[in-house]
Amino acid sequence: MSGGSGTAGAQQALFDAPPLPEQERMAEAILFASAEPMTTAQIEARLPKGSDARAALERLETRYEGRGVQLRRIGNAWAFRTAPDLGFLMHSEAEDTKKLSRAAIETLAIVAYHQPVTRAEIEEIRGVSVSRGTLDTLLELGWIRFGRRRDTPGRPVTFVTTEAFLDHFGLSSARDLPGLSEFRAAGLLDNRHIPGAKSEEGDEDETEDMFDEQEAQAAAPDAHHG
Amino acid sequence: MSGGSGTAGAQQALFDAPPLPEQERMAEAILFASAEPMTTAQIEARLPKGSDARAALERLETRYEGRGVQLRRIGNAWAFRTAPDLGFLMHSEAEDTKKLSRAAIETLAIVAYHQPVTRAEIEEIRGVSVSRGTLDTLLELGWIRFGRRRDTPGRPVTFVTTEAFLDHFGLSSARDLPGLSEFRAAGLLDNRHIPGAKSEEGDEDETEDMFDEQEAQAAAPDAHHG
Amino acid sequence: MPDGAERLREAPFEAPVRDAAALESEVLEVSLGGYEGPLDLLLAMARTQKVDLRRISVLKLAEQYLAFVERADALRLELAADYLVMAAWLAYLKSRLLLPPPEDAGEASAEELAAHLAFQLERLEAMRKVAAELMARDRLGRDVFARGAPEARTVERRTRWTATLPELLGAYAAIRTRDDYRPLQVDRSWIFPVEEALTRIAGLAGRAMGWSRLSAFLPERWRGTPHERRSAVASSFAASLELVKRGEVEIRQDGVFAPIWLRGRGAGG
Repeated sequence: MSGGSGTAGAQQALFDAPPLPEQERMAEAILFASAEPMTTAQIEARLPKGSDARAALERLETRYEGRGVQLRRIGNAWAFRTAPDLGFLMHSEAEDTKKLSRAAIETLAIVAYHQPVTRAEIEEIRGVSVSRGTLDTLLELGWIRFGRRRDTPGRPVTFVTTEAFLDHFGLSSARDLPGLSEFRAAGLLDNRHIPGAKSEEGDEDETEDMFDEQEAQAAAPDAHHG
Repeated sequence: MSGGSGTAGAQQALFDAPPLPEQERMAEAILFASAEPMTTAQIEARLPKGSDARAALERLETRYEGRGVQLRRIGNAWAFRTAPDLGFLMHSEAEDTKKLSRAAIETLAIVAYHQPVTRAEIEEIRGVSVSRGTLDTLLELGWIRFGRRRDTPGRPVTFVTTEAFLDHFGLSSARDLPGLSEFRAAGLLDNRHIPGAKSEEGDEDETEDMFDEQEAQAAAPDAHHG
Repeated sequence: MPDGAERLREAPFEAPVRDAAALESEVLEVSLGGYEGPLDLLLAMARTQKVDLRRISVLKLAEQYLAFVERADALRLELAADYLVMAAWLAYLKSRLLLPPPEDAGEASAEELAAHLAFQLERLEAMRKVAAELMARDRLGRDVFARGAPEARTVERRTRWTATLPELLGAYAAIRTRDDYRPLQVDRSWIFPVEEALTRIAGLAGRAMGWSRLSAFLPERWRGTPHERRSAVASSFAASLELVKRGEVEIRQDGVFAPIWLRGRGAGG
């Protein structure tokens, strides 16, 4: 990185070494970014030639004294650590992040796009039954809630998404969810040629409209096509 | 939690909140422990009641000025980051960054400078259609996201940049993009259309509303562009 | 050092310009592979004019582009449709620029159209430039770093479930398009298979004495809805042709659109 010529070795080295405050800055950055504690030798190896890592680290240690973060010696290595008296602040962050299961994501997506939607409708769209646990997870997360009951026989309960859902996914409203052609445009959808796609056979009634179907479904949730 | 009678509420709160320098230490510890940016609100939620996170963060920002590690504003959030001028010391930490295609880079710049921007507008600016995978890559990197729908016929979805984008490129806000005001002054960010042509949205293929679109999709799955 | 910027900078048009003819051939030698669409090609050509994009000669640019397209044509280079659309538009623009303005004041003037093209080029170039600058910035994970050892907190274990918007959209898109990829026969269960028609007619015609209408051979079950009937007729007709070929039946039709008659050969006599 340094573009110096190799001729005047010792002088060059002296010339290269930055002033101590600058070495301190460098050690600070190196230690901050390191995933592991580092020994003085390791730090010195990263500093410009002629630097005095030990002196830089001692200055740094003093600088962080009494701060919220401290430079600590761990064996013969150094690392930044939260001040012990502030450990209580770290507690609330003890979370595991887990990915939602595929079933949960699919269910959530269906609720988002079809809300208000009943459980029977979700199962119809997914083509598999929806386990109690899946809906429970989403309810607990606060991403879906119960909506109005449907005015159909049995008065099934419906599900809708919540503010927290919009918040998590950075949406301003459920209307802002992209449509299918926008998925395609964004490359989120396989753009394979769709086999058997029926286009302009206008007089055929073979094209089932999803929405008609769903309405029929909603009207008579028991109806099934064999 | 508060043992006092209800009368001295305000005093209680004042009593609970530690002095500002102590709040600063706490904010320092919280932010130092996190690799991800945290919003002022998130930090305040972790501080004792009655704390003023903003004031504490501003003190902290000043304290770290010129240090090897700096407190940076990223949108509404804050994070400690190594000083940019010390990047040369960090080679061993550097991750292999995925090479972006020229199309992806240009698309990113267009989103950044024209946001919120529709796909049709991106295509208009580049003069070519946005290929599959371009927006996908940027979405996956978390640098762009779907924004509000445009209130024009068809309500096309828009794209905007994210906080991760700001973080990655060392910007504290999209308003800080270099040259932005010059471009605006030069009219380069205007949405000009070809003179005498019908308004852009009219000949858009993105004109379907999300829900209409799905119906169209169900009825004629072929009706998208290959 | 920044990969992106480098790629942008190595755009193939830094070559110095000598005279128009040399320039033309030079540009033309570059294969189309290097361009991202007609606007990109135009911008590359515009750079060779070595003037501010605002003062560019659109007429000259149009000529340059049209020459390129002609040359590509002569070389049998396949040009994508957008290049040809641009060529057609530029040819139109060129003629408008050369001819006196039309009486009709309703249309945009040639100058306005030319100015718009210059604007588009200037805007594209501006975006190119900032794209390169963006990539050359101090970037997280390359020049600037986050805390390398975020402190593990172990006290209170809560599970935070996460999902990203792309995951959500992807899941939904997968569900909604699943049906699009279903095998064909699932949707076509009402098709009366030719094989079945073959067996049926061969059996019946062998027993039938004289001429019978083809429609009489349709199975009961397949006479319901129009499309079922249509399918049964088509399959039965195809099957009867096959049987004629095998020499098992004869068919006749007395006129266009008249009923089709069929009889077994063994039975006929």
